Amino acid sequence: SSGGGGGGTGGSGSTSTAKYSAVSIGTADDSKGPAPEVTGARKGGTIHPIGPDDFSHLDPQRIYYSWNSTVGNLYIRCLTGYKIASGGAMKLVGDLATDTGTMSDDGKTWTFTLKDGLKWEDGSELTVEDVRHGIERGFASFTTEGATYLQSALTGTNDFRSVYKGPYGGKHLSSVVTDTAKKTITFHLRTARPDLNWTLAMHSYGAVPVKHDTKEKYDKDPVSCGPYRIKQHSVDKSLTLVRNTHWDPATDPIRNAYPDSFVFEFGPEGLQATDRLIADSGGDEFAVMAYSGVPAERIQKVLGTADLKARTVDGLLTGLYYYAINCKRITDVKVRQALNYAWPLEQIRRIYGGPSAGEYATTVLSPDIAGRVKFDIYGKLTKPQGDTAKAKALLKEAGKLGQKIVYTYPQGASDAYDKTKVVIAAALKEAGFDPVVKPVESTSYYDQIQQIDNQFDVMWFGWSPDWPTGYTLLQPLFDGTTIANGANNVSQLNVPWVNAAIKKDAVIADPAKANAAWAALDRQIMEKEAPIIPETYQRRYYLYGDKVGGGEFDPLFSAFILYKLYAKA
Amino acid sequence: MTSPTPSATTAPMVVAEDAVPTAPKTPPRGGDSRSPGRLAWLRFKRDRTGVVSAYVVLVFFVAGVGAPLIARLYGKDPYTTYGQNTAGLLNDFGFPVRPNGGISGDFWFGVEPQLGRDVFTLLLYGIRNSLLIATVTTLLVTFLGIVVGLTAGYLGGRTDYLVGRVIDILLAFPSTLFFIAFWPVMISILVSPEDATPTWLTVVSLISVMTAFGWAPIARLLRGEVLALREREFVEASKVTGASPARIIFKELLPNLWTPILIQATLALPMYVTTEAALAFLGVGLSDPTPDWGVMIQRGAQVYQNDITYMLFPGLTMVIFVIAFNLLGDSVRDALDPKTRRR
Amino acid sequence: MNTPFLSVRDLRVAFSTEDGLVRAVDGLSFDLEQGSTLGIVGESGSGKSVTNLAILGLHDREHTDVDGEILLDGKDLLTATERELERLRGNTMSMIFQDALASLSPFHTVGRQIGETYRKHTGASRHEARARSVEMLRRVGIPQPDLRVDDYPHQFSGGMRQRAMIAMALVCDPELLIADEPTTALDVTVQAQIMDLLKDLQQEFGTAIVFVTHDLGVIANIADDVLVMYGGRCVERGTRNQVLRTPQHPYTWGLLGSMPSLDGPVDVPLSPIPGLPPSLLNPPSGCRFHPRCAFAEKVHGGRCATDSPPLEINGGGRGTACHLTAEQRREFFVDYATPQPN
Amino acid sequence: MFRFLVRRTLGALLILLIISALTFVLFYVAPRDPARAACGKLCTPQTLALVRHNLGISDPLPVQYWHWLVGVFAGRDYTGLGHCPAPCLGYSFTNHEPVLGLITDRFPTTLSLSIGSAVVFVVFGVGTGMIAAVKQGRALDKIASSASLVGSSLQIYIVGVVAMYYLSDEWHLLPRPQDSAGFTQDPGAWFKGLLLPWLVLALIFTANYTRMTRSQLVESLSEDYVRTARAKGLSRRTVFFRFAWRGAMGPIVTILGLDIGYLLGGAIITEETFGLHGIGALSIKAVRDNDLPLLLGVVLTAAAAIVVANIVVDAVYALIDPRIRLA
Amino acid sequence: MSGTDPLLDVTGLTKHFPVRGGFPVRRTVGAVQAVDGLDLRVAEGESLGLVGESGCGKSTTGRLITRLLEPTAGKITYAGQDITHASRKELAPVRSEIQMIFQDPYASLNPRHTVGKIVSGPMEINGIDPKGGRERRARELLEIVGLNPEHYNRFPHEFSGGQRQRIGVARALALSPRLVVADEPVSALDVSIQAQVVNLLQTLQRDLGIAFVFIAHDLAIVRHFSQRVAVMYLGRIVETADRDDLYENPRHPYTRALLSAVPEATASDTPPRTRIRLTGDVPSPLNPPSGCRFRTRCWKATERCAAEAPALVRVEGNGVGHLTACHYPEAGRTMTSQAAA
Ligand SMILES: Nc1ncnc2c1ncn2[C@@H]1O[C@H](COP(=O)(O)OP(=O)(O)OP(=O)(O)O)[C@@H](O)[C@H]1O
Ligand SMILES: Nc1ncnc2c1ncn2[C@@H]1O[C@H](COP(=O)(O)OP(=O)(O)OP(=O)(O)O)[C@@H](O)[C@H]1O
Ligand SMILES: [Mg+2]
Ligand SMILES: [Mg+2]
Repeated sequence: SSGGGGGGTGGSGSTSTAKYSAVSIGTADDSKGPAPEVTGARKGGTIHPIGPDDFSHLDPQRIYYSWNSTVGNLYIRCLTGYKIASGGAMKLVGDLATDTGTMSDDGKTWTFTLKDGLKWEDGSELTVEDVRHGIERGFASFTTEGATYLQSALTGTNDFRSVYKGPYGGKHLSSVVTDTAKKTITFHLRTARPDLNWTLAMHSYGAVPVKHDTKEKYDKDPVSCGPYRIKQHSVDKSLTLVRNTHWDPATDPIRNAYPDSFVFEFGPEGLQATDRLIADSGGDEFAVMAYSGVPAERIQKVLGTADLKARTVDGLLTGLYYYAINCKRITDVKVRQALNYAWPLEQIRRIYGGPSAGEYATTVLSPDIAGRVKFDIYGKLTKPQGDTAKAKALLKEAGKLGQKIVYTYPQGASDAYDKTKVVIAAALKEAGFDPVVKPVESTSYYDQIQQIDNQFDVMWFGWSPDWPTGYTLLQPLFDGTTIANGANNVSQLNVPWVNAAIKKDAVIADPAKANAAWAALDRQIMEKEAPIIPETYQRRYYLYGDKVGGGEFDPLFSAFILYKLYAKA
Repeated sequence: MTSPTPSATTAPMVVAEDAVPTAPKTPPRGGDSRSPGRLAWLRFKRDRTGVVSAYVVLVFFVAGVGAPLIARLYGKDPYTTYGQNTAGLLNDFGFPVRPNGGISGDFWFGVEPQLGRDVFTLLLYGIRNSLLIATVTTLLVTFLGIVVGLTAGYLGGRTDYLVGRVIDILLAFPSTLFFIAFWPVMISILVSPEDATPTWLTVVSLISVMTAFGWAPIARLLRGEVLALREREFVEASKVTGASPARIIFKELLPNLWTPILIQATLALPMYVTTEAALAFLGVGLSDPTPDWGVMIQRGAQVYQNDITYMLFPGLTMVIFVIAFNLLGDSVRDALDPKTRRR
Repeated sequence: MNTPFLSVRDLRVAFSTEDGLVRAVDGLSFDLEQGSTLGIVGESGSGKSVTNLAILGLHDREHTDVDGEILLDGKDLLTATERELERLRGNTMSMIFQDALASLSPFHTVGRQIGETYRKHTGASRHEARARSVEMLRRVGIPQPDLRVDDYPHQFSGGMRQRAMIAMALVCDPELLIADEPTTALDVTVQAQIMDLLKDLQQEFGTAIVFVTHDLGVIANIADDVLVMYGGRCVERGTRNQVLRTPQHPYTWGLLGSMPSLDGPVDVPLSPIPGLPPSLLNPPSGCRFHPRCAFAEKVHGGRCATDSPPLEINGGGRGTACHLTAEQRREFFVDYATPQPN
Repeated sequence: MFRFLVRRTLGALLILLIISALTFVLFYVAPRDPARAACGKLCTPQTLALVRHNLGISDPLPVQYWHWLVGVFAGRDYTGLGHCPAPCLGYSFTNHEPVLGLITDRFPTTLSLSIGSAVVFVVFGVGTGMIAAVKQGRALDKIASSASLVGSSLQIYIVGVVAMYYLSDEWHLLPRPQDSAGFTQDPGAWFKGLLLPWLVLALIFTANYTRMTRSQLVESLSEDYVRTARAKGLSRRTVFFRFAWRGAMGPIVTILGLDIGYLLGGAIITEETFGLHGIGALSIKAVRDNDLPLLLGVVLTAAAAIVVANIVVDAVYALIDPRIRLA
Repeated sequence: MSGTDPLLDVTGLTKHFPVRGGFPVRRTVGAVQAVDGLDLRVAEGESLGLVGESGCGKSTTGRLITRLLEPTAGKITYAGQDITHASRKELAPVRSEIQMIFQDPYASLNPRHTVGKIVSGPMEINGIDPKGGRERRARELLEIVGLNPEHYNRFPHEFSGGQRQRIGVARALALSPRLVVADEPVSALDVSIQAQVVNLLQTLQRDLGIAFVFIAHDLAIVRHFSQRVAVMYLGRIVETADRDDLYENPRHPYTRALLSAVPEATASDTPPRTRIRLTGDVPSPLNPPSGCRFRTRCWKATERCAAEAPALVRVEGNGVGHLTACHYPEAGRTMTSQAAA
C-alpha cells in the first residue's frame, strides 16, 4: 500500500528551495535496521542545539508537541516511526515493530510484532509488555498532556479515563492484548481507525519499561531505548544526552547516531541564537538552532551572505497557519468569502520576512499531507495583496457592507502579529469591513478563543497535523460534533454534510482512496463554507555551525533531524 | 523597576531643603522684592548648560505637542504603510531598498522596515505619546506623593505608620514583574471583548500602574522632609495662631517643599520615558499602530544589523532627551538649592 | 623686647563670590606674646573666624585672596607650603571651634580623634596615643576618661564635647591656641567651667591664646588684651582694662551699652547700636561704622563718611580708629555711659 | 543589633506574606487558566478538570492559599511527586520541578551578575566621583560628570545588543555572555562569560554613583569636622579618605544596597538581552507559562531581596555612622 | 501677686515624653520627664522670666502654655478658663490672646511667605477684619515693631536676624494678645541687635500691657526684662521671686551657682565675685535623681535631699512671693550686694 504523493509546487515559486516531501508507507524490509549511512558522516564529538525553552516534558506519554519530539526521537521508540530520506521523503516503517502492522476487521483490529534484540538502557529486554505499559499509561491521571486518539479509539469515548484509570490499579486494558511470547500486541478498537499505524508513531505511545516506571517522576528521568540516554538535565538551562550502549543499530531502520553526545542549551531567543551562529565561534561551531529558526530580522542577512546561507537548512512547517472565521457569528458564507478575498497575504508575508518566510496557503491540507491537491479558489496566488474590490462587491451582495469584524491574535508571542494586524485592518477597511482589532494576551489566548461563546470573528490560528493524513487536519478543525469549550474547531463550523463526510472518510480502509477523499473534502469546504482564511505554509530556516554536518530538515517535527547530525573533526 | 533605568531610589539623595540662604548683609534694596522663586530663576538664567538643556527639552515638547501640525506640513502620517503600499521602498525581506534606511527627500528619516511607515512622523508621534505618558505619570505621581507624603508626615502616628507600611510593600513589590504579569490582564478586564482596546485606555492603564508604584518613593521622601520641616518653628508659629492642619500642610509646608518636589519631578520624567521604553521592550504598553518611542527603540535594537538607521533616530533622540533633561534637572536643583551648587 | 610670638601684619582676606568681592578682613594687625591671651570681639560677620582660619591656612585657596603677613615665631605662614603648615597645625598651633558637635567627626571615637593628632605629630604608637588621649581627657576634666575615650562625640554632652575639642587642640602642647567662640553655645555654668579650664591650662603650659567671642563679659574674664573688630577692621585695641573701662571707640561704647548686666540699674532701657552690621560686599565708605555712629556728625567736615580713620596707636599697643578727638571721646563716653531714659 | 534584626525580620516576613497574598489574588483575577497548558491539544472538559485537580487549583482560593502557606512553613505532600519539605514553595505547574530548587538553581547567576556588576560600577562610579569631587569645576570634573550622564541615558537593551554584536561577534574583543560555568566550577569561564554583562550593566549604573559620590563628597568636604581634621595637621589624603569619604559613604552604601537588592530580584531586561539564566529569566518564564507557584516564588525572591537589602543597608549604615541607633 | 486673679495660672504642669522601645514588640518603656509638676502664675501685664540651663524644660513649658503640646498632667488656667485639654476648636477664642515669639529668627518665619503674609496670616486664620483691612493693619504692625511698612512684600531672607525677630513680634501682635510666651527671643542675636529687640519688647509690654512669659538662659537679660523670675532645673521650678528679691537674695544653691557663673564685663580691678563652680552636667530627664533633682550637683546635699523632694515654699527669710524648693536654703546674702559693697 502506498500513500499519495505530495502536491506540486505551490506559492509564488520565487524560492528555489521549495520542496515537498513525499509520504508513504514502507515495507517490512524498510523496517529493518540499520539506518542508511549519511554520506561523509563521522562518529564522535558533541552537538550543541540551542533553543529558547527547555522541553516541557520528557515522559513519552506527556509528549505531544513537536518541540519535545525532536529530542524524543533520541530516546523514545514507538511501534512505528518515520524513516526520512535525504531530501525529506518520509516513509512510515516499523520501529519497535517488524512492520507497520496488520489491519483487520475493517480497521478495528491492529496487530504488531516486536523485533528481536530490543533493549532498555540498563540492558534489560524491551518486551511487548513495555509497549502495552506505555499505552496504558496514557490513561493515567497525570498524563494529561499527551495525545488521546488511541485511548478514544480503544474505549469508544473521549472520556476514556472514566473507563480505565491506567495501569497502576493493577489492571490491564482488555482491548490491548499481548501474547505469552511477549512478541505481538493486538489492539481491538471500538471504532475503525484505518490509519492507526500512523497514530502509533506518535511519541505519546512510546514504550515505557514496566519495571522502571516512576509515574510522575518518570518525566524527569525517562528510560531510553533509543540511541541516546539522558545523562544530566538542568531545567531550563541544559540537557545532556549520551550514547545508550544497549541500543542496537541493527534493530533501528530510522536513526543514525554519530555524535557521542548532545548538549542542549536553553535560553537564547531566536535572535541571539542566530547571532551566535552567525558569529560561529567559541564552541558555537558545533551548535545548531533547535526549533526556533532564523527570525525575520536576520533572514536578509543570512540568505544574503553566501557562506551563511550554506550553513542553513530550511523547510516548510507541518500544517497550516490560518485565520479561523467564527462561523457562529459570521453566518453568511459570502462574508466569509469576502474575508478570504480581502485578506492581504502579501503584506502579511512581507512582515514575516518575505518569500523566504513561506508560501501562500490556499488549501486546508498542507503540502506535506498525503494526497493533498492544490487549488486556489480565492485567487490568492494571483492577487496575494488581497482583492478588496471583489470582497467589497461580495459584501455588498450580502448586504453586509460595514460589517464589524473583531480580529484577534495572541499578543506578546511575536512582534510580527502586532504588525500584521496593521495591514489586516487596513485591508479590511478598504474592503468595506469595520475592523476591530482585539489582541489577547498570549498566555490566555487559546483559552479565550476556544470558548464556544467567544466574541471574536476572526482568530489567528495554526494547526499542525499529528500524522500526515487529511484526517488529522480536517477532523479536528471542522468536525461540528467536536465543538466544545477548549476544542480545536475554532471556526465552529457545524454543517451536516461536512460532519457526515468526515465520518465517512475516516473509516475508508484503503489509504489511497482515503487520501483522495480528504483532498476532495478540502476543496469543498473551502469553496462552499470558507470557514477559514489560509495564510501561509511557513518556511523556517535553521543555521548550523561550521563544524556540523548532516543537517536535514525534519518534515514532521520541523526542526533538525538530530540523529542524522554529525560533528566534523 | 528592575530595569537599569535610574529608579527613584537610586536618584541622588536630595538634601533637605535649605530654604534659608545666608542672609544678605545688605539691607534690601528698594523696589523689587526677590522671592526665593525669583532668586532661583535668576540663578537659573545665569546657568548656561541649564538654559541650553531647557531649550533642547523644550524642542522635544514642542515637537510632541506640534506633531500633527508638523506631520501635516511634512505631508505624511505615521499610520500609512507607505512601504507596503508603494513598490520599490521595501525589498522582499521587508527592509528599505535604498541605503541608510531608505532616507530620501520623501522620507527624511527613512522608512520603517516591514510595515514601511514613515520614520520621521512615526518618531514625532512616538515622542508625543511617550512624553504624554511620562508627563502625566510624573504629574500624578508627584501629586499623589505630595498628598500622601505630606499628610502622613504631618499627622504622624497611626496614619504615618499605615502609609509607611503600604510604601514598604509597594517598594518591595517587583514592579516590572507585576507589569508584565498583570497589566495585560487588567486591560482584558477593563475592555469588553468585542471592542478594540482604545489607545486611551492602554495609555490610562499604563499611567495608572506606573503611578500606583511610582508615588511611594516620592511620598517617602516628602514624608521625611515634612518630619524635619514640621519641627521648624514657623509651623508652631502657625499653630499658635490657630491654623488648621490642612492650612499648615498646604499653605505652610507645601511651599517649602517645592524644591525637593521639583527635583524629584525632573528626575522622574526622564525616568518614566525610559521606563516606558523598557516596558515596551518587555512587550507591555503601547503597540502598533500607535507610534511609541520605546517600541521604536526596541524594534531598532532588533533590526540594527540590517538597518542601523532605524535604531539611530529613536535611540539618539532619546539619549539626547534624557541627557538634556538630566542636565536641566541638575540646573534646576542648583538654582533652587544653591548650597549644593556645582561650581 | 624681642619679636612677638604671633604677629599679624596688615592681613587682608577677600573672597571672590558670584556677587563680587567680599573683603572679610581688611588690614588687620595685632601681636600676641607667649603665654598671654588676646580677646577678639565683634559682631557676627566682622571677620573674626576668617582671621583665625587664615592664620591656620585653612581657607579655601581657590576662592580666597589672602594678603599681608602672619608671622609665627618669625615664620611667615602665608608663604609656607601646605606640608609645612601640616606640620605646624595641631602641633605648634591649634584651634578650637565654636560648634563642637559639628567640628568633631561623628564617625570616630573621641579618643581616636585626639590620639590621631598626637600620632601624626609625635609618631607615637596606637597604644601610646590612646594613653595620651585618656590623659588629655582627664586633664580637661572628663570623668572616667578611660571609659569615655571610646565614646563617640554624640554620646557626650555639649560641655564635654567642647572639652574634648580642647583636649584635642592641646594634645601636642601647642604654643598657640586659637579659640573661636568656644563657649558661645554653652550654658553659663558650663561656660564658666571651660574658661576656668583654659586659664588653668594656659597657666600650666604658657600657651598663647587668641580667644574670639562676641561677649564682652567673657573677654573681661579671660583676656589680657582686647581687639575690637568691626566690618573686617580693628576699631579699637588695648589691654582688657583699657578697653573695658575707658573704651575709646563709639562702637565699643555701643557694645558695652547694649549689654544688660547683673547689677546696674534695671528700669532703663538698654542702649543698642542702631542699624545693621555693614555689608562687606559693599562696605560703607570712610569709617565703616559711620552709618550707625551717633557721633559721626560731631566730626568736623564729615570726614567719617569719606576718610577711613587710621588706627592711632598711642603707646603700649593701645589703639583706636576714630576721627573723634581725644576730648570728644572723653566727653561723649561719659554721656554714653550714663544711660538715658528713652 | 540582635533585636533590630529580629524585629526587622518579622516585619519583612509580614511584608512578604502580604505580597504573596496579593500575588495570589491578582493571579486569580486574571482570566487565565493554568490548567490549559497541561491539558494537551485535544483537551476535554474531563481532562481539564483532572488537570485542575492535579495542579491543586480546584479548591476555593483561600483554601489554595492556605495550603500554599502551610507548605511554606510545614512542608506539603504532593500526590505522585512526593513530599516537599518546608520551606516548600510548591512545584512548578509546567515542569513539576520544586520551585525552591528552580530558584536556588538560578540564583548563582543572578548573584554573580549583581555582585560582579556592582563591583565594576562601584569601582568606576566611586572612583570617577572622587576625582570629580577633588577636581571640582576643572576639566576633569566636567569630563567625568558628562560621561556619567551619557552612561545613565543609555538603555541596556540597546547597548547590550550592540556591544554583544560588535565586541563579541565582530571584533572578538570580549567573549559572548554565557552563564553555564559556575564560579566554583570554572572561575575563568565564569569570569569570561559574565564580563560583558557586568560591563554593560555597570555602564548604566556607574553614572549614578559618579554623581552621587561627587555630590556627597562635595558636601562632606565642606563639613566642619573635615576642617577640624585639617586643623589637626592631618594630610590631605588622610582627611579625604578618613573623614570626607567616611561622611559621604552612608548614602552611597544605602543606594548600593538597594540597587543590589533590585538586581538580586532579577535583572529581567539584562538577562533577556544577554540570554542569561537568572531569576529575571525565570520570572519571565513564570509569567509566560501562567505558572503560579513559580510566579509566587520569583515575586517573593525579588521582594525578599529588596526587603533584606533594606535591612542590611540599615545595619551597615549603623556600622558606618555610630550616631544611628538600631532599634 | 496675691489678691488679684492671675491671667495665667499653671499648677502641677507635667509633660512626659514617652520613650518607646522594648522587644520584640515596641511599647513605651520610659518617659523623658521634661516638665514635672510645675507651678506658675502670671498676672495681667506682668513679665515672668523663666531661666534655666539647656534642656531643663523651658521650651516645653512654653509650648505647654501655648498648647502646642498636650500636657501629661496638671492644669492650665487662662483668664479663669481651663485650657489644659482644650481642643483646637475650643481653644480658638483663646488662641488669639496667647501668642508666642520664637528663638530662631530664621526658622520661625516661613521662608516662602512674604512679610505681609506672615503678619496678616494670623488675622486671616482667626477671621479678624480690622478696620481698613488686614494689609493696612499689617503695615501698621510693621511700623510698630520698627520696620518699614514698605517691606510688606519682601521675603524673610531679605532681612537681618534682628529685623526678622521684629517680624516675628509683629506676627505675635497681630492678634492683640494679652499674653506672649517668648522662647529665648534674643539668644540667637548679636549683642547690639539683642538690645534693640529687648527694648522693643519692653516698650510693647509697657504700652500695650501685654503679659510675658520670657524664657531665657541669660540671667542678665531676664533681670532686665522681667518683674518676676522663676528658675528651672530639670523640669521643676527651684526658685521663684520678684526680680530684685531673686537677684539680691537667691536662696536656692542652684540659683546662686547660676548667678555666680555669669561673666560680667567689668574690668579686673573690681573685687571678684564668690564663684561657685558647678561640676558635672545636668542629669538626664529620662532618669532624674530622686528627691531634690539638684542634689547630684549640690555641695550641700544630704541623704534627706535624696529621699525627699523639697516643696516650693516660702522658706524662712524669703520676701513675699519668694518661693524656694530647698531643704537647706542659702543664707540671704547676695553676691551683687557683696560686689557693690
Ligand atoms: N568662604 C566664604 N566666601 C564668601 N564669604 C565669606 C566666606 N567665609 C566668610 N565669608 C564672609 O566673611 C565675613 C566674615 O565672616 P566671619 O566668619 O569671619 O565672621 P565672624 O566674625 O566669625 O562671625 P560670627 O560671630 O558669626 O562667627 C562674613 O560676612 C561672611 O559672610
Ligand atoms: N518632642 C520631644 N520628645 C522627647 N523629648 C523631648 C521632646 N521635646 C523636648 N524633649 C526633652 O525634654 C527636655 C526639655 O526640653 P526643652 O526643649 O524644654 O529644654 P529647654 O529648657 O528649652 O532647653 P534649651 O535651652 O536647650 O532650649 C530635654 O531633655 C529634651 O530632650
Ligand atoms: Mg565666626
Ligand atoms: Mg528651648
